[in-house]
Amino acid sequence: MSTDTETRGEAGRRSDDASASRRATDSPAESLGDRIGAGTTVLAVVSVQLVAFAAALAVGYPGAYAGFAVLSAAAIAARRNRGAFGVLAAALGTVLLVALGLPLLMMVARQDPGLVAETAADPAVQQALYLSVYAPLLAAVASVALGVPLALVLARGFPGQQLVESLVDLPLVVPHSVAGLAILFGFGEGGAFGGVEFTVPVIEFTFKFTVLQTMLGMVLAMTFVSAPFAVNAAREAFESVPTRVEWAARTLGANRFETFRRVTAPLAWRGVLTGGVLAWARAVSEFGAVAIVAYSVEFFYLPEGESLSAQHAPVFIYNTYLSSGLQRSGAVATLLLALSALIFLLVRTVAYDDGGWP
Amino acid sequence: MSTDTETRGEAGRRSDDASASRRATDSPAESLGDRIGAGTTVLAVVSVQLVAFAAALAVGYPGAYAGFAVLSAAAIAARRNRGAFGVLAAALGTVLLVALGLPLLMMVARQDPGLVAETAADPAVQQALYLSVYAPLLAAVASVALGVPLALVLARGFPGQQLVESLVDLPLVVPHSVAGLAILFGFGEGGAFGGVEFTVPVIEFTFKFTVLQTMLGMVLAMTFVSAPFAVNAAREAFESVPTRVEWAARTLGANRFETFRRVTAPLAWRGVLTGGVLAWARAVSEFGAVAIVAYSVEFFYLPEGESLSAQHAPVFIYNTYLSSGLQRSGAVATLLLALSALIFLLVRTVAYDDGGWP
Amino acid sequence: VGGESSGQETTTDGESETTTGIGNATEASEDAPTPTADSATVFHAGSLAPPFSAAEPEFEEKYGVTVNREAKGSVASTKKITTQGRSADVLGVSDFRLIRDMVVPEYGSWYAVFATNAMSLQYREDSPGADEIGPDNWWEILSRDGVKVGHSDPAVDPGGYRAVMAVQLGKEKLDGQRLYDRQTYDRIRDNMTVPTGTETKLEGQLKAGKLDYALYYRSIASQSGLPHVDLQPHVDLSKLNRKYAQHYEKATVTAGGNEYVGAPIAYGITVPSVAEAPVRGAQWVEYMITDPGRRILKNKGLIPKTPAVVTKDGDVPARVAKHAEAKTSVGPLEL
Amino acid sequence: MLDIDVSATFTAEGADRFRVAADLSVADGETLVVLGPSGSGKSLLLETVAGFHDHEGRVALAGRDLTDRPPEERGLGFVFQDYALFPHMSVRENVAFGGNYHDARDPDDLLAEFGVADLADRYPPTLSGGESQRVALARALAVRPDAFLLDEPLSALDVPTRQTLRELLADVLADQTAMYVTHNRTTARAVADRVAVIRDGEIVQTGSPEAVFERPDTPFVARFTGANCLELDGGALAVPDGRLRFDGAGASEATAESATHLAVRPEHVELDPADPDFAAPVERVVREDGRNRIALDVAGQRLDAYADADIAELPASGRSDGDASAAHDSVGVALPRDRVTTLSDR
Amino acid sequence: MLDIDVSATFTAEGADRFRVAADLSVADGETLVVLGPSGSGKSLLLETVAGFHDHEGRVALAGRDLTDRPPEERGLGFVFQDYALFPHMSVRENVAFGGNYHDARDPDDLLAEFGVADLADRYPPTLSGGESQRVALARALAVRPDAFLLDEPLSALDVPTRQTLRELLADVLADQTAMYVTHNRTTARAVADRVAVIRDGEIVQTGSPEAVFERPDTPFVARFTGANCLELDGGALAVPDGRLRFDGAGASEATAESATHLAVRPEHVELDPADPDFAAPVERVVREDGRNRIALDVAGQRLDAYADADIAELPASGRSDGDASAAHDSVGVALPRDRVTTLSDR
Ligand SMILES: Nc1ncnc2c1ncn2[C@@H]1O[C@H](COP(=O)(O)OP(=O)(O)OP(=O)(O)O)[C@@H](O)[C@H]1O
Ligand SMILES: Nc1ncnc2c1ncn2[C@@H]1O[C@H](COP(=O)(O)OP(=O)(O)OP(=O)(O)O)[C@@H](O)[C@H]1O
Ligand SMILES: [Mg+2]
Ligand SMILES: [Mg+2]
Repeated sequence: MSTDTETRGEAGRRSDDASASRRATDSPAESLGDRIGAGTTVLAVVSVQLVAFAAALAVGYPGAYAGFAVLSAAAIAARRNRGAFGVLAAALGTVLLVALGLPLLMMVARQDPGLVAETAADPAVQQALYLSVYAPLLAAVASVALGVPLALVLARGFPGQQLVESLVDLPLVVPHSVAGLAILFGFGEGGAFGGVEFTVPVIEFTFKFTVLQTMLGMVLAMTFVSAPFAVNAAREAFESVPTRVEWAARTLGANRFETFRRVTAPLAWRGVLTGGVLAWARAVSEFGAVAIVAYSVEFFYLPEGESLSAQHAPVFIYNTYLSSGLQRSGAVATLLLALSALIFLLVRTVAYDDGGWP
Repeated sequence: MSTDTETRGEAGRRSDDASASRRATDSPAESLGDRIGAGTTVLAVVSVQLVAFAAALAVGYPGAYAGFAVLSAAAIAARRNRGAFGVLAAALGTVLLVALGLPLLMMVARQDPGLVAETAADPAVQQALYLSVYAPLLAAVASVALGVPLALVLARGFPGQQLVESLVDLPLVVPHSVAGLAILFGFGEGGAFGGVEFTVPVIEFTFKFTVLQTMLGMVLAMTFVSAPFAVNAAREAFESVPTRVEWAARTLGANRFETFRRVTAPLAWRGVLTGGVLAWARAVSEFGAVAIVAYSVEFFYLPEGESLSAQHAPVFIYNTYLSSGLQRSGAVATLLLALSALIFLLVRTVAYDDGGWP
Repeated sequence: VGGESSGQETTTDGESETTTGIGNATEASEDAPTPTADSATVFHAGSLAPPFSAAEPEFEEKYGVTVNREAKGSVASTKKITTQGRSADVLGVSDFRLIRDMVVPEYGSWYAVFATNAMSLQYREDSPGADEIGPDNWWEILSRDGVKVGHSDPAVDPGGYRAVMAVQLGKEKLDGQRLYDRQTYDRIRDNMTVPTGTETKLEGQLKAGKLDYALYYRSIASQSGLPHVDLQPHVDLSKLNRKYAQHYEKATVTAGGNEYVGAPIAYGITVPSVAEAPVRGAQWVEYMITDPGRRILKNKGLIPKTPAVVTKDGDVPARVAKHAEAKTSVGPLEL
Repeated sequence: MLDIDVSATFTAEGADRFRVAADLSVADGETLVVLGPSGSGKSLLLETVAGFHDHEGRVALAGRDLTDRPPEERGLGFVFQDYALFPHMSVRENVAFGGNYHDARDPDDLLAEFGVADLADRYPPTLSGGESQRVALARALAVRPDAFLLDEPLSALDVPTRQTLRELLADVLADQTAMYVTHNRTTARAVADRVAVIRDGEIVQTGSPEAVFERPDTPFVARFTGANCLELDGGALAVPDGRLRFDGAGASEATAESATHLAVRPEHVELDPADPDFAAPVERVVREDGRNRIALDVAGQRLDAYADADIAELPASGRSDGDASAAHDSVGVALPRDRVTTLSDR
Repeated sequence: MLDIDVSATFTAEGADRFRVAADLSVADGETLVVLGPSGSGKSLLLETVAGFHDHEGRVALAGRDLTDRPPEERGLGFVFQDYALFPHMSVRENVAFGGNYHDARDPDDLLAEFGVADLADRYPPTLSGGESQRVALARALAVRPDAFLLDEPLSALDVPTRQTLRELLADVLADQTAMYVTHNRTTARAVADRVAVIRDGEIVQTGSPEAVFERPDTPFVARFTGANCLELDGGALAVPDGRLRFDGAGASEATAESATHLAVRPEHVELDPADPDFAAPVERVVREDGRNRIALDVAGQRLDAYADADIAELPASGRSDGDASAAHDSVGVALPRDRVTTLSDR
């Protein structure tokens, strides 16, 4: 017999930090329910939804599917005993899910699987996709590596903090093409560092700071548009680490850095990772700034073990659209979507599940 | 005599929720220090930085300013007794700040104040800026209104949640122009709801669901690209509300909805607001999707009290760039930046400072 | 050669021997110092993307060079060079006047007019009136209530003002004939909307059902897989001769603070003076104005100008000059 | 009458499954004290009764089945162990919260009653533990629930405040149905009509305070309620100078043969009596409020007793200086037969 | 020797500024118990000494000035009131944490000593309050700090565990310098070498446990340490049948004229003596561990006393049924002059 259950409480009630409590909720109702049963239910629900969508598409009323999705979400919430409010929340939430998912779903449904497969086999497409995972990764790493210290400083608080926070958020509103120009003028030939050369003495390696059409420029442009997400997420994560727990580390002999390394960082890493993923995703989608700063770049393509030149996927898709039309560019976009969805799922399931600490 | 101080602890040590603790840190060191003193210090630091930047620009080495900024941040951290680790964090954080701020600063510095003033007086510019505050606001409101229920459902947890979370994040990686097309195909004439008409019986008002060139389409496109930020931020906020506090409300007679209204929502609202601001900012910057779905739209322009047609600022800026060149488009971009910075500062200082609850 | 040179039919000219006196020394000295340039950058208009992308592999094969193409609107592509400080080895735009007015003399000294295009009307099988439409009644269908005809933004895209011009020209008399009257014109104008900045997005909007008809270049229309109506030379801006040029001049469009006067569509191409591999650039231009290029242009719905026309002044590379005639005007258009 | 017959299982990574099961009923107006070591499942039990966890079985109040009702319709007032105050509301707003859903008492009256009237405009994050606890109590009382669930409502209070509140609470609970979780035996005895002892999620003994404290069923209950619990060897207690038998002692239910332990509360152990059972060395003397707790060493087992005598008058030289230095002088001990319970270790 | 002379101010919205000031020193090997009501600033004081808050003045340990040192270099072991365990580390890892920076004790030994060896692989979020507290203690002890700061280290424990740990801790602290915050008087007396009473952020009395408990300086200290504190009227106590004078009573420092209160511990109040000072009605009888606390009504003021007698043997009819029903029978009372302290309310 089940009562009014707030699953969240079951496993997370003792957690003294938000993230611990959050994770604990990942196995809701499983305490009493059957883990395998939950998996089957998920599969069943997903299949039913897909079938319903296919049916709606087939009869030509994809809009009808939206209604179905909302109703079924409400029904599931009702079955899971979430009360009227829970049912309403599920229904409204599904409206948004539909608004976000339906366009993508319909786009994917429109694709010709043969063409998608053929496109996937095209080395140029593979290179673009590779670059579009790789360069955003560099940007995300840069955002996190530099954003974490900034987030830490912001989480600690200082006078005039609002100014800095607003500055951090400013790149968010900069139109993408303006962002590209700003970077070009800011760091390009005439701007700061433009053409500055560093020479590493021993190996006689000279590094010239050029942004135009270089990997450096692409990563810089991506970092510019995506770093605010990394900083904001990391700041929230650091703020939710309980002060007293950090203090405890200090009294046990850990200095600031050690406390950060062994306590603050491990407690905040999920938030930081979320920020990194957001930054990565934002960088993947960037077209305007990248198209201006680094329309195509030379980079080292691991699968072939050589340097070659390719375009960031959004740019590549745009070009494909111009030269080969909607069908083919849609296929590339579908591949990009699928790849990203896979990466999201991987990050969410593998990386967030570190066992032990609940 | 001051010791090794962790300002965060002073005011926030008793907070049982993360956001309370966060806000409490907004007045760091003020418990012992002088509030007025802090304000003066902020002003002094800002002025010094601006003078240094102007000097660096004047001698033609804007890059030198970056070095100055990093060094001065480190020096301030050292003076505030943050230890070696604090100094390092401040220095690294400033590197990112420079990377984000320098391009914008240089862009602004490049502008001719006269032209900016003249541009600001142009009604077309005013209309574009108005639209670019207003439409993103609608999109942010939609994202929050629908995203909050979804976030709530996600925060409570359910089997298969990773799938839904990945779906929510997916729009983040969709290249902007692909996003525009996806919306056209998803909600356009041939897609779901395309051309569906609702008629409100009594007032005989017929609403036709059209997305191309309409405010509805613009808001839909903006919502598509920005809702994930609102959902993610709101989810984190809801997850950080302590379960037991919600339970307490239930035992006092509040049902699920009342508990949400009086406890969960007030405790999470800062996170939700942050999400709304992020979503707003993201919508302001959107060019690709808007340019396809709603290149120019008819909307009610309050200052003149009439309906007129205008373009979203990024589109307007790009067009100005093409038709009138860099100078003039730069002036519009500067105005957009200034307006956004103002809005950010307002939100951060006014809205986040609600007195009472520390 | 004066401004009065004859207006030829675009496709029938056979003289390709006109080589103006540009020293062979130039050619030699240009070729020699950059034998190692193994890549070339091409900025070009969106409507040149299909032919240029088709040409790219063959060209790369032939010259052993990597071509990086950057497609963007014509104006945007030009501005990359003039305001963003970018360098490209080739710049190809859908209106040579962009090069004439913005690139010369600061960023280049010459250009070639190498192709024309025509305006055409694309639609979906299920567009209203799609089953009736043809070259002789398209205006009647476009003037019906509730038909949505899209074109790109005249303020920022040549394709945009050309679409408006095409519709304007229908009401103008040529040889005493006009296609439709002023009322029809007004009704068509009312049905016309600007759903995008550059023409490249129109096709998607049409396919998504948000437009019933789209007015853009035949080169795009013929590649898209959707049906289209080829408009008559009366309105399609394709005829690069005096008679039609004078007719086309009757159309004027004011947009974005500029006034555009009707003229035949004439694609321009150049090797900017900021090119890093000017020889590669010249090779590309040469390729596009010689047979292999012309064949590709034709395949992709463009109309190659044979021979291409180059400016009389400027450092026209020899390998280009030898395949083109040097003039100071094409038809009525001043070079 | 609050009828409870529930069982629930809790899982967390890194922990074994924890199971709580209880079959209890609390009569109208009765206060049932749930006593148990930390980690025994007291909080989980209360939360289950309040409707926050999935469970099997049923919960009924005054014949009304609550099992399928949401927490807000159960009419149970809950004071949480960690207070769970609303951090965004002032203290007064916290107490007034339930007023929107119930006919409630005046917040200011209540706050005054609990001695925190001056905190009415403060916000919970700056309250100290004891202040918070009083506000939490006032908040739960404000809505006049049908029954109370109190999870250590006095744990964070300083002693004088706790004494005051304990009495206040005893008055309030006098005719209220309540479950009251505590580890504090003094509080338990002050407020309990009945006591249930919980161990590892299971109720091991219920009964009147007298019964549980004086006649524990098991060595665990004996030890937990603060009685001395000494192992027997073949039914006899090894003492320094021999063995003592307790055949038929006290209210023992264990026969002499099966008895493995004996229990006797420290306050019943007689020191220096006229007729001692044996003499044992003093191990340690701890000064408690107004008296001394004397730890004796009975053939290797520890036996606690109270001595009222002032420190100076102690038979042994042990002093309450917090020092571990033991005082090894012996003292005579008597274990009154009617106070001793023999137990068998199940 | 831990020398402390600090003052610090704390502000929060909605609250008044709170100021903590203390001038104390703790001798080597001495345990200073800081006693005070909840919200009096005990935790803030400890945190200030540990170096977590800006302050004026100085802190020195064994002559070493700590004022400008960061917390990790102060050599002070801290047990936090809310445990502050590392939620992402197992219990064993928590205890082993300090081992990276100090020559530390074996975590498993320590856990065994604190009776939580079986939790070694669990993670803190699933521990109960008492379990957490033991782990926190073990963690602080592991690094063998030069001095200890203990903030209510036993508050969440059940009584048997607390008793065990209190003794363990008394042993550990026997020759350690420590500041020990508690509200628990029993614990205070068990571990204290010296006691400091704090009120509203200020130290109001320090002294040996005897001095503070038996000879409080102020009515506040008297009340807080659990003594009866009765108001005097012109130097005399109003009793049911007249007025009592206490000229030169006990160790009073207040002259008869200036005295406004008298203090006497409940355990020193004699009930039913041969020679009673007066008779007073019994208000309430509360059963505490092994004895009864009797509340008497002395002309409107409350006087507590202990009666060892079993419930049935009480002179009054009050029974420990947790009921508020008062027992109005009178009982004779004597206030031994040498146990009474007269105070003046400053
Ligand atoms: N989510 C969970 N999964 C598994 N075990 C849990 C969970 N939450 C708590 N526990 C365990 O359940 C047991 C009972 O916890 P509970 O909070 O009910 O104890 P308690 O009796 O209230 O203790 P205390 O007196 O210390 O508050 C503890 O041992 C705890 O470790
Ligand atoms: N940031 C703050 N600003 C203002 N006052 C505060 C702040 N933090 C705590 N206080 C107040 O300071 C006082 C002392 O708090 P502290 O935590 O030191 O009390 P305590 O003696 O440890 O109490 P307890 O025994 O309940 O733990 C309390 O009244 C509290 O309300
Ligand atoms: Mg508990
Ligand atoms: Mg405290």
